[in-house]
Amino acid sequence: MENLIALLVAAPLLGAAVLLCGGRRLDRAGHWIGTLLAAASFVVGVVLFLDMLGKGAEDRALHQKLFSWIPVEGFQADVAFQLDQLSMTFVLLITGVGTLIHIYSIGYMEHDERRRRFFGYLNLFLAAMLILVIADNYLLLYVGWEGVGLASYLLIGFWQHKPSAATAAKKAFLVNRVGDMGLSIAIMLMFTTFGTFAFGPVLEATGETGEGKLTAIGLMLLLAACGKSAQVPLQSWLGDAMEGPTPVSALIHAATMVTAGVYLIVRSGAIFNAAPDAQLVVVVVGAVTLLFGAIVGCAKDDIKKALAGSTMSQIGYMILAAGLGPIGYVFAIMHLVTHGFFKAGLFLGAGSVMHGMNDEVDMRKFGGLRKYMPVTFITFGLGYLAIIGFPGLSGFFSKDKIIEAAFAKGGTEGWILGSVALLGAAITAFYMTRVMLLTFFGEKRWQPDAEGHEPHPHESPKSMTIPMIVLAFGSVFAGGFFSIGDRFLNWLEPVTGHSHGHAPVSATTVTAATMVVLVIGVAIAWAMYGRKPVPVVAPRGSLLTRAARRDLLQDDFNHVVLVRGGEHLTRSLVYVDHTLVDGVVNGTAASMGGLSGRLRKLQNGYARSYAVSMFGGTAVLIAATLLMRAV
Amino acid sequence: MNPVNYLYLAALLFTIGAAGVLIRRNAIVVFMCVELMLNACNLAFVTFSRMHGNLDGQIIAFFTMVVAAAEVVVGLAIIVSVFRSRHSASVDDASLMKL
Amino acid sequence: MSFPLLTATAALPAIGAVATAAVPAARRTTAKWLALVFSLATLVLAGIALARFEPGGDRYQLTESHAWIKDFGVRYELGVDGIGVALMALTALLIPFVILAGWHDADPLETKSSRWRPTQGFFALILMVEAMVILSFEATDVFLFYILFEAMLIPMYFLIGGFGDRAHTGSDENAAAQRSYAAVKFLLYNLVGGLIMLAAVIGLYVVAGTFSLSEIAEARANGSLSMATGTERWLFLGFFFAFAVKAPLWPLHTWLPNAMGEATSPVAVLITAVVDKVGTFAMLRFCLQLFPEASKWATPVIIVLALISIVYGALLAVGQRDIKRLIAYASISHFGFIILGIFAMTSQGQSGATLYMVNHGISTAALMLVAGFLITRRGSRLIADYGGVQKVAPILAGTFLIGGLATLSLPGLAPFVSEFLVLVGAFSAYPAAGIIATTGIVLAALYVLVLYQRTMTGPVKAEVQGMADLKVRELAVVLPLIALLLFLGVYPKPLTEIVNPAVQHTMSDVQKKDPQPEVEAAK
Amino acid sequence: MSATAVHSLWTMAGGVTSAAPVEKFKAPVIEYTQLAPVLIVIGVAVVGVLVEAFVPRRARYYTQVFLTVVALAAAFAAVVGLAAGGYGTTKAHIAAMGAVAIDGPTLFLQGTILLTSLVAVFTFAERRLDPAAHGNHVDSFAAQAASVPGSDSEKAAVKAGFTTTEVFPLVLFSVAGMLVFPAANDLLTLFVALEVFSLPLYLLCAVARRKRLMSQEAAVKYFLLGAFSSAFLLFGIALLYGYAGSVSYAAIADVVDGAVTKIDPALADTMGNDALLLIGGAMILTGLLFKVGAVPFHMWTPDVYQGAPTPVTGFMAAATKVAAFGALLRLLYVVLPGLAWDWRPVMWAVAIVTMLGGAIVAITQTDIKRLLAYSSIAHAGFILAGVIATTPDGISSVLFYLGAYSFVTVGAFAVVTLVRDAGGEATHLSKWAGLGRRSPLVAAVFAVFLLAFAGIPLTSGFSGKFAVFKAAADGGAGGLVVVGVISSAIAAFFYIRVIVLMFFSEPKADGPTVAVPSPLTMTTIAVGVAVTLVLGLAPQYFLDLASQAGVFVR
Repeated sequence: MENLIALLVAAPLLGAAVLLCGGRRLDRAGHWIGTLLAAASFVVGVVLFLDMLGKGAEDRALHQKLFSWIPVEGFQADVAFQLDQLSMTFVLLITGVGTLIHIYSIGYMEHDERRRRFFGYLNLFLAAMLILVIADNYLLLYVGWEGVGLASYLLIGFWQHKPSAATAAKKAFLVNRVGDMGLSIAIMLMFTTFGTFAFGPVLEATGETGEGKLTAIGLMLLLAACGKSAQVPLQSWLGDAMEGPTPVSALIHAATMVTAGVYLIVRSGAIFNAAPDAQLVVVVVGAVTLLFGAIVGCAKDDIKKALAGSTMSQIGYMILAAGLGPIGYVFAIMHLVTHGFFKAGLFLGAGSVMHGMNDEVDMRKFGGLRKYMPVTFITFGLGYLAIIGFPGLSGFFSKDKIIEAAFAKGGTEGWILGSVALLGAAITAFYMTRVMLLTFFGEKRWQPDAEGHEPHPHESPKSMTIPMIVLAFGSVFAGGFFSIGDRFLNWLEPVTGHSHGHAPVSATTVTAATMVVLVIGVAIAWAMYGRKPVPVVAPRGSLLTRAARRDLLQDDFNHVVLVRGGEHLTRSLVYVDHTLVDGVVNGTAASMGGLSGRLRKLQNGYARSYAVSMFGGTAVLIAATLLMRAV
Repeated sequence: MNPVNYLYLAALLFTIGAAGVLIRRNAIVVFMCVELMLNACNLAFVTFSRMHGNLDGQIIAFFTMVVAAAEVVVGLAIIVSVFRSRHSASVDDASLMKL
Repeated sequence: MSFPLLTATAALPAIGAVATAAVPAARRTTAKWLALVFSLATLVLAGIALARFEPGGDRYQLTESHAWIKDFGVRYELGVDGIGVALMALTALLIPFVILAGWHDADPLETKSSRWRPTQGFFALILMVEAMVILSFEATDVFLFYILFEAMLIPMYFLIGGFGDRAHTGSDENAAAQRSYAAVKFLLYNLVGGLIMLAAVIGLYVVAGTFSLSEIAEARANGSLSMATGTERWLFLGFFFAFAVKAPLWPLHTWLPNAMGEATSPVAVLITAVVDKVGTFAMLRFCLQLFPEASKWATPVIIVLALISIVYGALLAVGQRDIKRLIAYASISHFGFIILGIFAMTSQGQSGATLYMVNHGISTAALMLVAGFLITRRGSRLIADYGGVQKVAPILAGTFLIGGLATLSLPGLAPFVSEFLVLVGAFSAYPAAGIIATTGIVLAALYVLVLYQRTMTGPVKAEVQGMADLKVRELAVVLPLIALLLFLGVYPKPLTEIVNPAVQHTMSDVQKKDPQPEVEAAK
Repeated sequence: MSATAVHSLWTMAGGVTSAAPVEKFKAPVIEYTQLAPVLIVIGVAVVGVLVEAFVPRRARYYTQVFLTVVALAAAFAAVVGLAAGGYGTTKAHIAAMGAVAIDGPTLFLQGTILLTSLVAVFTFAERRLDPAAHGNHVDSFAAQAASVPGSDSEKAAVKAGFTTTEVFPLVLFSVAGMLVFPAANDLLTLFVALEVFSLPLYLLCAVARRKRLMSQEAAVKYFLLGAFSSAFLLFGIALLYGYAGSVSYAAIADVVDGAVTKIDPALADTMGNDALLLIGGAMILTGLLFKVGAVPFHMWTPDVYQGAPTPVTGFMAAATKVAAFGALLRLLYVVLPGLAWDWRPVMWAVAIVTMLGGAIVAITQTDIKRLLAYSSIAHAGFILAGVIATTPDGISSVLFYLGAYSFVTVGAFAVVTLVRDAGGEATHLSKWAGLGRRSPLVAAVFAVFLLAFAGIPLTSGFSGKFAVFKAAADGGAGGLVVVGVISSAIAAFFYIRVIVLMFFSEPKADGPTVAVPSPLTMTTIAVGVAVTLVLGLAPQYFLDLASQAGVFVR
């Protein structure tokens, strides 16, 4: 069985290699190759999963060492995989949802001449993400981590001819690199502290070092997680990343990329458990992002950007849960999985809408689409219900648990976190309802574009709708399936551990409160967007709205401080390099030339002055000799 | 008379010669000043010779005279040819090459 | 006596240089092929040397030793340790690509008099440089090394000044002036460094009475050689200065952007990927080995300079408008990493630094050569003159991106391995230094991606329209390099196995042990 | 000094020494075989003069060239024979009644001078560079030196095909002086040798075919300043004679070292008077430093190098330096070693200003010959660093350097004769632009010489520089090495500038042409390049030679 693990990665990697190096010959078959290999990986995952189910809870983890990667004195980095329940969960999510997105893309990208390459990149994305989750050490994880960054760069910037896409891709990579810096420092810290960075030895040895070191490692890991999972303060790339084709957004938001941060924190649970200060920072980041994303999501008129804000917010939930420690790990992952279903569904739905609307993304120019694209409407609707936590659907189970766990944190912290989580749920209900209403309900608001093409909304082809239907199933049933009999808890507990907190309020109360805020959120949205016609041009809005439209001014901050500041810095450094560093040398040369020119004048051509120089020289020579003796 | 005085005289003559080289413009005069310096040397040789009581110095003086004569031959040849081309025997005029 | 493999490896390109130079003016193509064949044959020899090298064997292997200049205490002594053989192989590996990439760079623009043979000269000079560089990696005699260190400047100088990049802005005279300025700057910087080293070399002789590394090591071991602290420091500084100019280390770096900017791309590769490695190699080989105490004494300052190089080089790379100068500043940043790794004085750091030298050679070659192909097509070095190349020449853009990604040390490509080792090595000795150096990886991403974005993406510029994609010759240059980057990124073990023992020797020279992990130290 | 203490020479013979038996006058013993090199050269020079008188004009040139070459070659063979006979090492001794030392340095330097001169004479004999005038091949020398430039008589002389074949005997006389100069073992011989080699040089400077005014100016400057300096030298000799009572090196050294304990009380005031010694020593140094062209006695060098006919410049720059340094070495190592504490600091200073001054002023030169002149000044500084070492290594390193340097110099000036335009040699640097494009081979050769001057490894210049710097550092003059290194760096700048000009500048439309020389000049250049490279790559044999030769006899 162990040998199959490598196959998980090998299949999509092979796909990427073949598709990217294959050239135009493969143009016609490329998407099939890519999809098949992604599916193959999924099949391998399922086989491994079934095998795993057949074993006892404690010996389900599989190990496979492929080869010694960087053997240097005192430094052992192996290419070795570890497949335990946590990794397995991710493998299934990644390959499963990933395969669906592949299928969807066949239709979505049909008219793109570079479709082969797109599938190559998708396969690369899967491969990198799989490496990330099945690596058995942090350095190999780092490989996957950066690989994901690369793949996202390539995919976000897939339409490179659009400057905005290229910029967004670059931004995503750069912001991620800041996070990567954190991860690499964390690995270095682990190396100097533990002498290794393999999961097993590091996580077992946490007790042998001081809390300070662990806090430092934890914070660095958090920085890494913030980068990949678009948490405050490294969230700015996520919105721009919508420049990529919609399947890419689905992939990034649901199955890969943003989930990596959650994985990292949950995987490193042992470190965080021993470093409460780091944990506190994690929950704060999670809570802040949760609200941040939700607020941004409320203000966006771009359907994909609204969904992006929602992702940020949902990942905030997961990070929050992960920061709570053993109480929350399982629920963080569970929410991650359910979120994977409904968010993928939502994005694919959004893509389907755009597909039918000439790639229009402004929701104010949609309206009443439920009649034109029923399948999309239903699947999107189910996803919507799932995300707002409609009772019985996936989101309900997973989010509810997180809110409970937040309260269970205890003390003032618990109250604050719990309230934030509740508030987030209300806002989620609001902005998702807004999206739903603006897109599918009300009057049609679309107009001919600049060239006079009137959109003709239509349902998408089968290749696109089928994945959406599958995902909708997941959105509806996954949560329930996981929660009944604590299936998911039991499955993951051997890896992550679990503890039950003592909530100051009962679970029922929390559920009830959640329901209340949900209704409030939906109601407000209905009042604002459902009751009256929506203006096609966005009103100016309040100060908060305007700020939220600009991602709460974070980009402006970045622009002023980092971009402008950086430009000034580099420009002045270029100047310094030219005038100062180089100038010193050129100046020396020039002054030498000047000295030469002056000394040269002594050679005035008059024999008598030469004689004077000789005579003087002799005099000095004599005087010096005598003086030497006198001294 | 104390022979040391001849040394002083020799030094004086040498200095006068050197000063002449530095001051005078006419190449012939400059050259004569050099000859004066050589003769000052001769005087010194002879004086030392007497003080040491050996003949070396006096013999050297003869050599010096011969050398000086040879120098005159060469020197005058050069100076004359320069004079003929430039119609001037001033050493300051010969300053085409400088810097 | 066994076959003098090392001498042969160095002699072959030298013979090739003479042979190439002797080809008649009209037979330009013959000269090119001749040069290529010789460089490939050298590669074969270097490969044999690499194969014969036993990682677990003696420190210096394949040694040769002959009397040379007895009066100066100089012997013709050759021998390679893991570091030397790796760099030797790198040099032998890169030269065929350099030659192939520069295939048309020295074609005469118009038919001049029959005696003017630029093409022959160009390839002969490249081979000459190869011979000298290879020999300098093999020399185990300080004097022999010094001679080569200096002598290689001359062919390099003619390569830079005589064969400029034809893509330039402004008038021809202006370009010629800039070119000769760059060449002179290159030569003067390095010559000054070399002359200061000469003073130290002489001082070393006065102190040690020999130039042979093995004899010096022996004398040091049996106590017959002991340097006064002050003397050792002065000598160290003399050596280090020369190597720091060559490497180049901030603030002695300003010759590199000029030289790389004005030279043709293959020559720029020769400078940064091959010749400059001699500087960092020599730090490891000579500074640490000859002056261990002084090396430790100077470490803090050098580390700071290396960190400045890393950050400063990267920031300046961001601010460049010229593609080749950008790559040059990136190289300065990378040399900062190498020097950081060397002077961190940990196994990881030094292994990393050695690997870095090899990997940087390959990655810069890939990036710079593709950049050269790009520049040749458009005739401009300015970033602003490009845009949307990806659309018209996707393979060119793709290979350029891979070169760029290697430059920013993406995992999976070779430079990552070395950069991470350097970072870990530096961090375990000097945590602050490790952290500051880590910012380099963000800045690297910035300058690479900005470069890629501005040249390759966006709407297609009119001048770029119709640009041809890479041709077979160019692909033959780029693809093997990329393959190598991938291979060494995934499986660097063959290289680390060769390098590790050499690093351990160096570590014991400076009597340094790796800092123990905290957990083990506590036990 | 009391009156009785002063003896008349006449009374001395009969008075003081009357008790002792009258010494018999011994006939001087002259070791003719050991002086053979000098004698051959002088003898042939005299024959050369006779040739001028008796051989028909048409045959003179060939006869003179033949005689000169044969003389120099034979003299060199004699030197080799002497060296093989062990006169450089085991049989080294003082010959010719104490006038001449036959030892290692003497033979080495004589060999160097003879070879350099031989090679340089080829450029004297070169007659293919200038276009033929009235059907006659012409060389670098005036048709008739006595005729006024531009006058009718000059034109007539040119038309008649006159040539100044006197240059060959002059060279031989000069060479003879140079051969004696480093061998001189007493101050008188030193002085006479100096004059013997200088006077012909003054004349040689004056006989250029082109740019005659400059040539004459060079001669007059050289002559006046040379005479001035030899006056200093002579006065210094007088003072030393006064100090020691003898002009023999050995005798003076004995007094300096205090080996002479019995000092006639009557002479106590002069003999052993340190002021006389120090002043005299300094003045002799002046004379010698003038010849080697050390700052501040260097100012004649650029003007004379520029004005003199280029073959003469090459010969003078190489051979004079060898001879003068030889004499300087002997003086400092044999006569004044006991005074090392006094002269070393002074020489330090001289060496430093010479190295730096030469290098710095050279930066802004625009004439290739002046540039090389300043370069020679800087090199004099480097050699002085070796001189100052005061170790056996110092001697041999200086010997080696001189050998290496002289061939580079002769070669470099030979190349200068090739680059010509309508006005003769095109020595202005701007005219050298693009030479590398037009005549790659000539430019490459000149570049080799320049690199050797700059001391780039694998050339003889580097070996030499390394040798003297090593000796200096070993001899405790590390500071000089550092200054030397710095000035090498400065010097590199202007050598490189010339290379840049030749190779990287576009040729000018009205640029000079490179004349195709006869095998004579080609030989000169080829030998120069060969020696430069051989001494750069495999100097060991010559270093051995130099270190074997590096012992002075006393």
